Amino acid sequence: MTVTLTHYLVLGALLFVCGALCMALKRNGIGVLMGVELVLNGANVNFVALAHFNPAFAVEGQIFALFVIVMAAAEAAIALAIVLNFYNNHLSVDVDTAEELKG
Amino acid sequence: MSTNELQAILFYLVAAITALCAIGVVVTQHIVRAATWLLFTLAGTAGVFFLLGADFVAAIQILVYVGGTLVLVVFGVMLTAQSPFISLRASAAEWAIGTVVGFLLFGMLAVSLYSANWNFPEPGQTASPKNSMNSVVLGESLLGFEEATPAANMTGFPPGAAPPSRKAVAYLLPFEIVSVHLLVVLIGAAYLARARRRRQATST
Amino acid sequence: MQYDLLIMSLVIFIPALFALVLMMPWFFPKGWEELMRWWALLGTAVTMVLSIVMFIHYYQSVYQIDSNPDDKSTSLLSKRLADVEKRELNHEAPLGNDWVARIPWIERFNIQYYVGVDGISMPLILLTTVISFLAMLASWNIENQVRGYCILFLLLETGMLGTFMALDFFLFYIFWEVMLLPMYFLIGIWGGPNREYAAIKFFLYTLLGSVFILIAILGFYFTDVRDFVDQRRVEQLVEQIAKSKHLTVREAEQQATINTFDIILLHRVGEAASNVIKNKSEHIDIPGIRAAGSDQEKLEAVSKRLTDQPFFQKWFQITMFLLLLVGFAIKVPVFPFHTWLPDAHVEAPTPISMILAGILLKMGGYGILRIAYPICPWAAEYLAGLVVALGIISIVYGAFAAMAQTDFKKLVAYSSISHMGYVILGIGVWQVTTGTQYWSWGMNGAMYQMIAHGISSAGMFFLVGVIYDRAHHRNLDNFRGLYEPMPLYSGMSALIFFAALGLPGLCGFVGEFMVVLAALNYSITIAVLAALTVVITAAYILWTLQRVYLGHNPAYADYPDMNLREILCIVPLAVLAVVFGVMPNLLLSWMSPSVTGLVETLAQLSK
Amino acid sequence: MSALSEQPGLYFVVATILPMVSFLLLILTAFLRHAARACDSPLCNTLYRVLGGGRPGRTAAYVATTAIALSFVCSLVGAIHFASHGQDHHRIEELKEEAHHLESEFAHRPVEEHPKIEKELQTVNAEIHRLESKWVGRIEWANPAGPYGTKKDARASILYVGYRIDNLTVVMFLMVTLIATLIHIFSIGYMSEELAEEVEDHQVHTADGHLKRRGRFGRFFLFLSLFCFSMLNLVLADNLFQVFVSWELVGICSYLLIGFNYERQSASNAANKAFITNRVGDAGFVIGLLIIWTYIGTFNFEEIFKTIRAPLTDSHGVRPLRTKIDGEYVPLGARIVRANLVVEDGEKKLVPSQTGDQAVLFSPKVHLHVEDADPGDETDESKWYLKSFYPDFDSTDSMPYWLLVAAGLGIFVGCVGKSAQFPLHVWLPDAMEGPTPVSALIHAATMVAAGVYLVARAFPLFTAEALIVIAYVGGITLFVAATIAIVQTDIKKVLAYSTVSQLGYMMLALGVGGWVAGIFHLITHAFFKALLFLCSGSVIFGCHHEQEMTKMGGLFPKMKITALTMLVGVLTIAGTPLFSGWYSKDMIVAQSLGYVRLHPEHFLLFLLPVVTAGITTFYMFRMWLMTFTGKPRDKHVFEHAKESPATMTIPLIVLAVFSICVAWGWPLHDPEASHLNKVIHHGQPHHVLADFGGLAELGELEHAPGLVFKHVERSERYWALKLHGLAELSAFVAAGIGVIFAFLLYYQSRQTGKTRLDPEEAREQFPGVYALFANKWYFDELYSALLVRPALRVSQWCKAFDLRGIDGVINGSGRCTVTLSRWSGWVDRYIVDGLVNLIASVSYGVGSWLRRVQTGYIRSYVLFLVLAAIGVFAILSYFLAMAAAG
Repeated sequence: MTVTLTHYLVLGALLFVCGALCMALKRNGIGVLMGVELVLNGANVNFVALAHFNPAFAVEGQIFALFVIVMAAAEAAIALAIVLNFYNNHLSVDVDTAEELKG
Repeated sequence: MSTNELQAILFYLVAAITALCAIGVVVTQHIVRAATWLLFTLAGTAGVFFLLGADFVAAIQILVYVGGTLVLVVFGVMLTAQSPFISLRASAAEWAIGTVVGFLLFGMLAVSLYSANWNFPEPGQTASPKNSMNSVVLGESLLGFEEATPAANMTGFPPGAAPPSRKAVAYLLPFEIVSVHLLVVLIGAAYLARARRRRQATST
Repeated sequence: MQYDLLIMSLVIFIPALFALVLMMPWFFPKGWEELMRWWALLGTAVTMVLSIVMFIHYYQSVYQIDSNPDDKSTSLLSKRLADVEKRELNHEAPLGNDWVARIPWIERFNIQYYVGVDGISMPLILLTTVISFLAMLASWNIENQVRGYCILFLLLETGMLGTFMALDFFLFYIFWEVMLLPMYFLIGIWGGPNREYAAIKFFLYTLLGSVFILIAILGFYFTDVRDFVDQRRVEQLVEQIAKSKHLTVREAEQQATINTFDIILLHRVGEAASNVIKNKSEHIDIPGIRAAGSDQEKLEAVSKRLTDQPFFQKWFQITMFLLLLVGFAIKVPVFPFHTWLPDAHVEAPTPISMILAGILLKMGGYGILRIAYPICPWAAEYLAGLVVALGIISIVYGAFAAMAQTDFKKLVAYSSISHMGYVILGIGVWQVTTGTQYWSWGMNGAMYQMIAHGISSAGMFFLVGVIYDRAHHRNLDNFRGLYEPMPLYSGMSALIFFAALGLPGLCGFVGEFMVVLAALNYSITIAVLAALTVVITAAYILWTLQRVYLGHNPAYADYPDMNLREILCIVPLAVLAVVFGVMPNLLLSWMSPSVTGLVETLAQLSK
Repeated sequence: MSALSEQPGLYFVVATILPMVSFLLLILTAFLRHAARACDSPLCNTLYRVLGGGRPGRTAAYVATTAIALSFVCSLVGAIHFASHGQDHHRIEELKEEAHHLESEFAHRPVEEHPKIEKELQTVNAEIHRLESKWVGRIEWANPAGPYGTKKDARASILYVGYRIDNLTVVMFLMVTLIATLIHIFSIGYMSEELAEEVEDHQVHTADGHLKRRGRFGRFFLFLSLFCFSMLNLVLADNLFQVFVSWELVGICSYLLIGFNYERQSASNAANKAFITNRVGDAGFVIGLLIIWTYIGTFNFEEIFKTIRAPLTDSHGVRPLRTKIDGEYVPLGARIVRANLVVEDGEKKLVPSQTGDQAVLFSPKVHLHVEDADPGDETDESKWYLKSFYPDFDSTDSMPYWLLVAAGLGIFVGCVGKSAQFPLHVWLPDAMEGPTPVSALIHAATMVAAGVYLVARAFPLFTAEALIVIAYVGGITLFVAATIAIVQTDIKKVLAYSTVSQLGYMMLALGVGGWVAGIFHLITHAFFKALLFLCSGSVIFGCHHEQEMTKMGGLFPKMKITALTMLVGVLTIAGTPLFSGWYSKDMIVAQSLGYVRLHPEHFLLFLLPVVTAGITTFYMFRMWLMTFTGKPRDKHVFEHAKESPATMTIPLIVLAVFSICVAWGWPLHDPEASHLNKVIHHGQPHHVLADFGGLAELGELEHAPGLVFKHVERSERYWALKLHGLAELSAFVAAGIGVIFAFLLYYQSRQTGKTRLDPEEAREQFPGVYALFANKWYFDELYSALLVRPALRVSQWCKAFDLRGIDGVINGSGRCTVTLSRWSGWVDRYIVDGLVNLIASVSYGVGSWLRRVQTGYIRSYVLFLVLAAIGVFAILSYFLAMAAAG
C-alpha cells in the first residue's frame, strides 16, 4: 500500500474544500481569513506533492510553496489590517454587515 | 515494516489529523476554537511536507504559518473578540447548502484527480533521506547551481514533440523580492491597522 | 514653381486665406466690424487684381493667334493639355505659361489638383472677381454677425473661382459643394423674413442637382479610359501590375485599367463615344488603336473596350447627359426647375442676390458648355431639341411670369430666368448642316449673354437693394415718382434696366441678338417666338420703370440720392454695360476662339 | 483733314458723331453734377456749383445746338463733295473695262510678260478700290468666328458697322440736320420755362395745388442730342443691322422725350405705349433680319441686293442684259428670279418658273456668258435668261420664296411700327404728350419718316407680294388717319393724324413703285410738317400751353407771323400749286393712277389718295380757321395770347421758305424739273425700274450707264406726263372741295361769330360715323381686348402656375416627405423602438431579478464561485467526453 501522488492530492483537495467552505460559512471576518489560509495550504500540499513525484518539478514545486507561504503571510497581515479597519468602521467583524455591494 | 509501509502509516495518520482538524475549523462556531483547529491543521500540513521530503518548506511552514501568521490571526481574534462576535452562527440553510456544495466540489476534485493521467517521466519514488530535497540542495537550487538541478526533462509537452532539457534557473532574486514585499506589506499592514481616534474628523 | 499654377491657385485661395485670417479672433476682436469689412473688401480686391493680372498673362502667352493665324489650337484647352501630358511623360518641367497645371492629389483614385483657364472660363472668372468685389462693397449695411458674413462670403468666392478653374471632376465637385454651403447660410442667416424656407428650398434644389452631377461623375469614373491616354502611361502601369502581382505582361495587360476624373480626357472619350455610336470607326483616332498598330489581338481588345463599356452605349450617354443637364439646368435655372430662384432672391440680402444672379447662375451654363456637351456630344446632338425647347420655354415663360409680379426682386428674378433662357437656347441650336457659323453665333452669344446678364442682373439687384434700404418695402405698386428726388439713381436704373431689356448699345442686346441670329437656322418657330418675346420683355421692364420711377409721389420726395459708396458700386457695372454693348469684339476677340473651337470640335461629330 | 479729302464719306460720319459727342459731354456733366449733389463734402459742393448747381443753365442748349449745327455744316460740305464727284462712276466703269481687257491679255500674251500685266492689273484694281471706297467704309463689330472662320467673307460670320453714302443718304442727312438745327433753336425759346429753378406743372394736381418740380432744360437737349445721333446713324448705315440698332435707339429717345413730363400719368402711359408698339414692329423687323441672316448671310444692303436679284450687267459690269417681252426690249437684270427645286437622279436642280417656290440666290461674283445664248431661239425666256449669264445655274443656291416674302414683310412690320402705319399707328397721336419741338422733330419730320426711308432703302428686298401689302397698308392708313383727324380738337392731335396720313401716302407711293415720289414727299413733308408743328408749338406757347382748338379762335391779329407761316404750311400740305407739297403729292397720285391703269383690280389705291387729298385739305383748313379766325372762344386764353420771341419765329420763317421752295426747279410748273426730284432720281435703285419698268419715269438715265433703252424711256415719259395731268386734276378738284367745305363749316365772320353751316348739325346728322372717327375707329379698345388683356392674363396664369403648379408640386412633395417621415417616425417609435424597448425591458427584468443574486455578502459570492467552478467543470468535461467519444 504505497502512498501515491493521488493520496496527497486528495488531502490537498480536502483542505481546499474545507477552506472554501470556511470562507462561505464563517460570518466572522477572521474566520474567512482562516478559510483562505486553508485554501492556500491545500494548494501548498499539491505543490510539494507534485515536486516530490515529478523530478522535473522538484525545485519549482518547493520554491512555489515557499512563495505561497510568504504571500500568505503578507496576505494575512493585510487582511487582518483590513478586518481591523472594517471593525473600526462598522464596530463589527460580521462580514454580512458589509453589504454595500448589494445589487 | 518496510519503509513504504511506515511511510504509508505515517501519511494516513498525519493526513487524517490534518483533514479532521481542517473540518474542525469549518465546523466549529467559536472563533478561538477555530484558530486552535487551524493551528493543528497547519502543523499537520507541515508534517505532510516532511513526509514528502521537503524539510525546508515544512520548517518554513511551521515558522511562518504556525509561528507568524497564526499568531497574527490570534491577535486579530483577540483584538476583535467581543462577545457577540466570538461565535457568529450561520443559519441552518447555509449549512445545508454549504455541505452540499462542499461535497460537490470535493467530488469534482476527486473525480478529476482520479481520472487524470499523471504522465511523469519517472514513477514516484518513496521519500528517503537520500533523495530528499534538503535545505542545502534547495539553497543551491535557489542560487541556480547546475548540479543541484534534477536531471529530468520538462513535462507538459504534447506527445511526440521533444521536450527541451531543462536548464538551471536561479530563484534567489524573486525570492528576495518576495521577502522585501513581505516586509513592505507588514509595515503597510501595521499602518493600516493603527487605531484611529477620531473617525468623524477624518471622514468629513 | 510653375507661374501659372501659382497664380491660378492664388486666385482661387486668396479669398479663403483672407477668410482664415478673419476667423482668428485675435486679429479681429469683437466690435471691430468696420475693420472686418475693410479686410474682406481687401480680399476681394486683391483677388480681382490678381485675376486681371492672370488675364493679361493669359492673353499674352496663350492667345497668339493673331501672330500665327494657321495655328488655331492654342486657344483650346485640350490641345494645351496634350502638351502638358507629353511633357509629364518625358519628365520635362511643366511650362509656366500654358495656363494648365496639375499636380497629383489622391493618387490612389487618380485624383489631381488640376486647374486651367481658357476663353470660356476666363471671362467668367473676371466676372466673378469683379462682381464679388462690388457685392462686398454693397455689403456695408450688413449689421449683424459681420465676421461670419465676411468669412462665408470669401469662402463662397473661393468656391466659385474654383468651380470655374477646376478641370478635375472631383475637384470640380468639391468646389461646387463649397459654393453651395456658404450660400445656404448667407441666405438662411442674413436673409429676409421667410429666409429659412428660401434657404432650404435653394439648398435642396441645388443639392438635388449636385446629386445628379455626382451620379454622372461616378458613371464616368468607372469607365476604362486606358486607350485615350498616352500609351506610355499604360505601359508603365502594365509593368507595375506585372511586377506587383507576379503576372506575365499579357495577363497584366488585361488587368490594367485607368479610371479618371480628368474632364478634358473625358472630352476625348466622349468624342470617341459619339463616333462609336454612329459607327464611324474611321474617325476614331485614339492612342490605343494607334499603339496597337496591326496587332490583331490588341486591336480586338481595344474595340471590345470601345463597344462593351456602357460609356459607349446610347442609353448611357443619354442618361448621363440628362443627369448633367438637369443638374446644371437647376442652377441656370431653366423651366421647370426654376422656382427656387425667386424665393432665394427675394429672401437673400442684396449683395448675395447680386452674387446669386451675377455668378451662380452662370455655373449652370458653364457646366453645360464645359462638361455636358463635350462629354456626351452624341446625346447632346440627339437631345438638342430638348435643350432648345427648355431654352425657349424659359425665355417666354420667364418673361410672362415677370410681368405678373408685384415684388420688385421677384420681377428681376423672373427676368433672370427669361434672360438665362437665351443662354440655353444659344447652346442648344446644334444644327450645322449649313455650316458651323450659326451655332458658333449661338454659343458665343450664350457666353456673351452670361457675361452681360452677370453685369445687368447684379446691377438690377443692387438697385433694388438701394431703394429697399430707403423705402423698406419692395411692392411695385407702392413706389412711383422716384425720378425727381433721386435723379442719379433713376438714371442708372434706367441704364441697367435698358441693358436688361436688350437695348442696342448696351450689353444685354449683344448676347440676345447673337443667340437669336443663330436660332432661325435651327427652327423658324423658335426664332419667331424668341423675337416676339422682346415685346413682352419691353412691356414688363417699361411697366416696372413706370411704376417705380415715373409719376409723382410726395411720400418719397425727400429721399436722398445714392451715396458715394453706392455710386462706386453701380458705376463700374454701368460702364461695363455700355462698353460691352458698344464694343463686343473687346470680349469676343479672346473669348470666341475657345468657344468656336469647341463648336468646331463638336460639329465634326455630326458630319 | 487729308483723310477727309481722301474719303469724303467721312464728313457724314463726323456729322453723325458730333451729336454723340454732345450727348456724352452733357451726360458726363449731368452725372458729375448729380453725383456731386448726392455726396456731401466741400469738394463735391464746389463741383456741384461749378457744374451749374440747382438752377438749370443754357449751356446744354448751346452745346447741343452747336453740335447739330456743325453736323449740318459737315453734311453740307460732304454733299458738295458728293455732287462734285459724280464722274467717279464713269471712271470706275472705264477702269473695270480696262481690267477686263487686261485679264483677257493673259491668254494672248507670252508667259514672260505676265508679271507686267499682273502689275498693271494690280494698279487698276487699286484705283477701282480707292474710288469705290471713297464713299463706303466699314469695321468689324462682332466676330465670333475668330480664327476658325473658314474665310473672312464667309456668309453670316461677321457683323459689321459701316457707312455708305449715296443720293438718298445725302438728301436725308441734309434734311435731318437742317430741320434738327432749326428745331434746336426753336426749343431754346420754347423750353425756356424749364430754365426756372422751380417749374409748375399745371396738368398734375397734388394735395397742395399744382406740382412743382425742378426745371429740366438740360435734360431735353441731352435727349435731343442722342436722338440726332441715332437718326443720323440710321441714315448713314450700310447694313440692316446698324439700321436696327439705330432703330431701337431712336425708339428709346422717343420714349424718353414723350415721357419728358413723366409726372403726368398720360405722358408715361404714352411713352410706354410708343415704345411697346414700336417693339411689336421691331419683333417683325428681327424676324426679317433673321431670315436674311440665315438664308442670305449678310446684312449689307448691297450684298443682299446682289444676292437676291439677278445681276444687272455681265461679269465685267459692262454689258447690259436685256430681253424681248411683247416685242420690246426691256432690262432683265436686277430681278428676283423664281424657280422650282427638283431632285433628279439624286441631284438637286433649280428649274426656273414664274411661280416657283424657290427664290434663286446669286453669289456676288457671277460670271456671265451672254454670248452663248441666243435670245431668239428660246421659248422659255426666263430659262434662257438664267442660262445666259449663269451656266452653273442648276447648282446655285436658293431660298424658299415665301421666306423672302416674309423677310420683306418682317422688315416692313418694323417700318409699320416706326412710321405709325395701320395697324400700329395708335402710338403716334398719344406721343403728342411730349414737348412740341419733339413732336416736330421726332414724331413728324424725322423718326417716323425712318420707316419710309427703310422701305425705300431696302426696296430691292421686297417682292411683288410684299409691295402690294405695303401699298394697301399705306392706302388704308392715309384714309383712316385722315378721317380721325377731321374730328380732333387738340391742335397737335390733328397734326399727328395728318402725319400718319401723309406717311401713308409715302408708303402707298413706295408700294406702287413710286420710289422717287415717296422719298420726294418724305423730304417736302419733313419741312412743312416741321413747320406746322412748330407753328402749333408757337400757338401753344403763346396760349400758355393750351392745346384745345375749342378754346382758341381769332388769334390772327395777336400772332401774325405764326398765323402766316402756318398758313404756308396748310397751303403746302393741301397741295397748292407751286408749293412743295404740290409737286410731291401729285407725283404720288400720278404714280398710283399709273399703277391702277395697269392693274385695275387695285383701283382703291388711286381712289383713297384722291379722296384723302380732299379730306386733308378740309381738316387742315378747319384747324387753321378754328385757331386764327373768327371770334375768340375763350376770353381768358385770348387775352393772354401773344406772339412768340424771335428764337421761335425765325425758325418758322426759315421753314416756311423751305416749305415753299424746296422742290423748285426750272421751269417752275414742271415737277420733273425739280432739282430735289432729280437728286432723288439719281439715287433710285435699278431694281425699281426692273420691277416697275413699265411705269417708272426714266428721266436721268445717263447716270446709270447702259441701263435702259431710249425708246422705253420715251414711252414711259409720255405716259407719265399724260397721267400726271389727269392725276393733278383729280387731286386739285378733291382739294378744292375740301377747302370749300372747310370754309363753309368753320369760317366764322368776325362780327357774328356764325358759320355758314353748323358743324354741330353735321355731327348730329352722322352720329355713327362721328363716333367711329372720334373713337379712332376703336383701335385702342380692340388692342386692349385682343392683346393687352390676354397678355396680362397669360402672365397671371404663369405666376399662378409657378405658385400652385410647380411650387405646389415642390411643396406638396415636401409635405409628402414630412407625412412619410411622420409615418416612419411612428414606425420608429412604436415598432422599431418598441422592439428595442422590449429587449431592454426584458433584460431589465432579468437583471432586476438577477440582482437579487448580488447579495453583497462575500460569503455567498464564494459559494457562487464554487458553484460556477463546478458548473464549468461539468460542462467542460461533458464536451471533452463528447469530443473524446468523437
